[in-house]
Amino acid sequence: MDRDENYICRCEEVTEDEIRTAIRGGARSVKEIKRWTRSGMGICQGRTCRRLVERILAEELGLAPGEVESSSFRPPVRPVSLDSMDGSRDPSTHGSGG
Amino acid sequence: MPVNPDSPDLDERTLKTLGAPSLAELKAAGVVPSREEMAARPCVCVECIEEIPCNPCETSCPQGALTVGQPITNLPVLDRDKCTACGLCIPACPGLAVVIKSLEGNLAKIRFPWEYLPGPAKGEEVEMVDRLGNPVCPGTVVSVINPARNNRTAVVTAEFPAEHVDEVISMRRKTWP
Amino acid sequence: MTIRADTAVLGAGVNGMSTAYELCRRGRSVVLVDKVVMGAGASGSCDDMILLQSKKPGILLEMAFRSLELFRDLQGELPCDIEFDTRGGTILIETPEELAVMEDFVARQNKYGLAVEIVDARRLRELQPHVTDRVIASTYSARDSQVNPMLLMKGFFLGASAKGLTFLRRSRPESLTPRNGRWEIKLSTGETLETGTVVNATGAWANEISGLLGLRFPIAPRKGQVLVTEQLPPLGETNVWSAQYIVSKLRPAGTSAPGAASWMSGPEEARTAAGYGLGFAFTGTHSGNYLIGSTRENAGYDKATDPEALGLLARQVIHYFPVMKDVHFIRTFAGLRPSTPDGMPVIGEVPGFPGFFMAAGHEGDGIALSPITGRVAADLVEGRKPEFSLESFRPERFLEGQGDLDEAASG
Amino acid sequence: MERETRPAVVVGAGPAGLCAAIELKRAGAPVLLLDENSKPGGQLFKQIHKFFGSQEHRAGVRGFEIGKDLLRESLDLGIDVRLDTEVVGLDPNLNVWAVEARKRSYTLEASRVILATGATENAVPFPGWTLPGVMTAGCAQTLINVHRVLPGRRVLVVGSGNVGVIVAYQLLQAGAEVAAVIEAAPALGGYGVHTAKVRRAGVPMLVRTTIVRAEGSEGVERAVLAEVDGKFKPVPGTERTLEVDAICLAVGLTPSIELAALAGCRTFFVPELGGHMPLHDEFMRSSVPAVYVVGDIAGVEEASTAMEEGRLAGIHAAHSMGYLDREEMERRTADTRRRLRALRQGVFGEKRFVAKERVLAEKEKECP
Amino acid sequence: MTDAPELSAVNRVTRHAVLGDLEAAREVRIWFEGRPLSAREGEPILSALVAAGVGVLRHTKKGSPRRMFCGIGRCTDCVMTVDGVPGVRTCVTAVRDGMRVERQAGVGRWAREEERDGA
Repeated sequence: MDRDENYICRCEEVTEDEIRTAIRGGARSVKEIKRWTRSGMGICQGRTCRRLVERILAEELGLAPGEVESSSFRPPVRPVSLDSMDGSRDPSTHGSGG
Repeated sequence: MPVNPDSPDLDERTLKTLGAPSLAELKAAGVVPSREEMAARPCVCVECIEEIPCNPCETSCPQGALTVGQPITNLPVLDRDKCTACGLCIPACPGLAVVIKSLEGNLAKIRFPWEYLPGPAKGEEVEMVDRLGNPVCPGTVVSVINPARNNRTAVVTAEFPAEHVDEVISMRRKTWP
Repeated sequence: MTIRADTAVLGAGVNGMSTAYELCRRGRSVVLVDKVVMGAGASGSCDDMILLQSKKPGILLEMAFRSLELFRDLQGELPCDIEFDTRGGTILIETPEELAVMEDFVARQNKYGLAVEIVDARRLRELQPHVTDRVIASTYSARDSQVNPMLLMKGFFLGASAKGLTFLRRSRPESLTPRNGRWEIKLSTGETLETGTVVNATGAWANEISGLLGLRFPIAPRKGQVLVTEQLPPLGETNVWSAQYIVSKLRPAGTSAPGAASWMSGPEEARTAAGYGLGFAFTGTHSGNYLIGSTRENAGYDKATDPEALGLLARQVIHYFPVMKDVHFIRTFAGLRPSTPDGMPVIGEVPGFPGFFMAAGHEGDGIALSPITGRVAADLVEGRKPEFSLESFRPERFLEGQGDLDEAASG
Repeated sequence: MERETRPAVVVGAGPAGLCAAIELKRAGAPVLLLDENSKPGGQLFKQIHKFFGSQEHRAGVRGFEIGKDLLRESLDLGIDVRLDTEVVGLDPNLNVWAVEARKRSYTLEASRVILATGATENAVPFPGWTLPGVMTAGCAQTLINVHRVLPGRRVLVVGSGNVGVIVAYQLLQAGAEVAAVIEAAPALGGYGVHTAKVRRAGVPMLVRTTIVRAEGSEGVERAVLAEVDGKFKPVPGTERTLEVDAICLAVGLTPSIELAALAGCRTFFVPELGGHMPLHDEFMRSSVPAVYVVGDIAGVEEASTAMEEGRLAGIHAAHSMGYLDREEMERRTADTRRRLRALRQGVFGEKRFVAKERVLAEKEKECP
Repeated sequence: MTDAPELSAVNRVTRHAVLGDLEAAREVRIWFEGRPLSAREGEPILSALVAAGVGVLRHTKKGSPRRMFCGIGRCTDCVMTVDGVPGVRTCVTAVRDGMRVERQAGVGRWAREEERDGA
């Protein structure tokens, strides 16, 4: 490993340079950076790098941290094994109302 | 660490830079007893100089000598006349900020909280440290108590040369053999 | 502020970006507008397959052939890797009935020039070692390919940007007005565009945009839910579909569903699956994530995924590939594919609205057809004859009976 | 009012979630408490120091003991606690998607959802931060205090907030050495009493200092530090090396808002409380009226405030489900709010109080 | 099963001033890269490995070593191949008697059928 390589996304091993390059190339949202660089596309789904990317984006674009649009979220919020998906409803709480 | 008694100025503030308050900072907060007081009786020193929401020292004191009042972010105020130096406030303080110091001739005595293993034993020779963790002088453990009500905060009493009474706050941690 | 350009392309999905890229490449000034960001619609929520086999012989298949050639060029021409790859595709066949249908389908494809063969179970296992024993045969086409839609869009964007593209994000067109032979577009950001031509490439939202002119196109969102797995060691060589899915694609929407598949618990589940328009599309990306799709639902603009549909997709993939049992999925998404009643996109100038072009309604073929869509749309904008006859895609096929057309045009 | 029979589902059995469930059950409302861990208690079981506050906040009691007490209370009340149950999805119609023991996925329909999902630790990236030995402070705390394993022998702690200083103390207690606690800001962040007890154990605390690199082949062997200028950039020529085998990052927490976002709760950026967090009202109701947010998800504070917020939400949810009349709800929440106010005072608390007031005002403005 | 030497629990915190002496727990035997080690019933695989002094749990696609980061199932740094299944979060997966835990390189590999059956 290059000792000066600064990874932002640990899962996909995306470097700070790659993220800054994407922003300078025209990526302007966390979503676009993610798609261009794979930062946040790894198994943790951005749980560690999301904030770091937002910070770099703010820095590059001269925005306050709160002005960077927050990322969107998709389920599941944890990895789920395919085998577990029987899709049933929980019988013990299936109320009549609703 | 020599402290110039004439300059209790705020240049000496170290709580937020080095992690521990300087003697000057503590003196400015009025929590450092004089040598005369320490020679007269054991003195509780509550080295709590930041407003945090906390008052177990007040509720632990059977004499009503420690007052926080409302709001609970007040700094504790000690009434030395009411204090019997019973030491219940030492393990009660969640911040481990209370010690009791006294002077007897050439010897100083300190009671301080201790939450490390291995713990010291009575009669053991230890190294006393100042607030920055620097070794100051040798000391001798006089007693170690840790009754159930302390909830695993032991109270250690140690003796050491009197000239270091202001600097010493605790002892150096020991390691397993 | 007013921005002037030759052309405004509405919609930064893959077809809008391809069109913008092509126009920029030809030296025109282009403003690309999206109400969200790049690829916020179907183009960013889809799999990576360019499956020729799924297409009925006809103009779409011809255009897909041409797209494949263009993808090969784009792979070298665009400023970034687009992960274009030709790994072949297989359609898994489980029953003799499916086999019969597929043999007929494959025969027609071959006649049309798409080389597809039926391979037996043994040969299939060389291509897909982990496939279930229940599969009795499969089709195989060596030309089925893949491309990374995210990188394709990035490539179009970077390529167009190098030629002067202006891109406006988070800008929603609020009005479209013909004025002195040009178009004036007011955006939600307060900006105004003034352009000679407008291309509506807003996919599932194309009807909303055309609505600004009083036009109604029956382009409706059709939801496809997809599971994304963690990165896996490679499973096999090819893209995978199920014959069941092709059979359902061949059948017009709304007709009766097939019986319960072998992995279903019974007819009730078969009805549920049919309600979701459940199909099977399974592909591994360059990074090792596998995409498991898909449903085909009429659910409006709701992009939520639901555990019931995801459960069906999960159980289905385990049925075909038992080794997937212990694999985790890390993400789900749903794309809104822009569908039309006749399964054909809408590409062409809208009569009565000179300079207003449609390039939308590709449903599941958006990525596969994007290079050629960009080409022909650019031809139309430039007033040149496109390399394909766009007869089947003419906008006016959906506009009959909209009597206010002329009125709208003059107003 | 007819009583709601579908359960209130509480996600997260930390201090906030436990208290919410306890108040719901006490009021007689049907409640389900779900937690992804095999033990409830959340972060309380990592907290082995005595808590601050007053007697009514359980001051002087150690965090894990408070956890045990809350557990006992919830068991005595007969609360249905489902452990090893990850809630992986939630929709605006309150369909909860749960996975039990990583083996069985199911959905259930809740009448109220109380999100007590806590916070996620922030990171600070530097070359070498992926090396074995670099971990979050919470990781070290879990290993030491819950699993009784030492993750390093000589440790650098990055960040001097309460979490950093507490983890330094816990490392010492577990028998490790702490090479230093470093802080990029000009002042240490944590309570002075915490820093003082760590400092007197001989741990250097360095302000205006950052880590520029971790070095090592198969794991951390060294950390390279440097002083920073006013813009937090390393000053050339100030580098120095510490021999360490572990580095703990304690650089703040961000509310874990994923489920709230999936449910459609509107969020608001509040730097003092950790970043984007769901808007909520004085009863901890989010912009989706049947969804409540309590504890760190509703702004990063402390276990003591989390417990009070959990109580507020639990009491109000029970009321809204028809199990407490308004008068009783108001009586019970008044006490809770008084205790909460007491905790949000002083140099540390007042800032959070002001920030919380901003959240309430924004909620009022956005969804009256 | 193997003659490989046992890994001993060098990093176990057995005595603690606040938490007290480590309570006895039922012992569970697991195998790390073919070497046996004893774990405490109910604890996660990760803590058993850290207790045994294991420093590297996997290597990434680019070949860099990893151990753990968050320790609570969020970051997934600590994934390993467990009983032939790659990608298992060892910080939130409890040890089981006879469990075989292996480092994985990149995304790991598919276990052969017989390996999986042996689980």
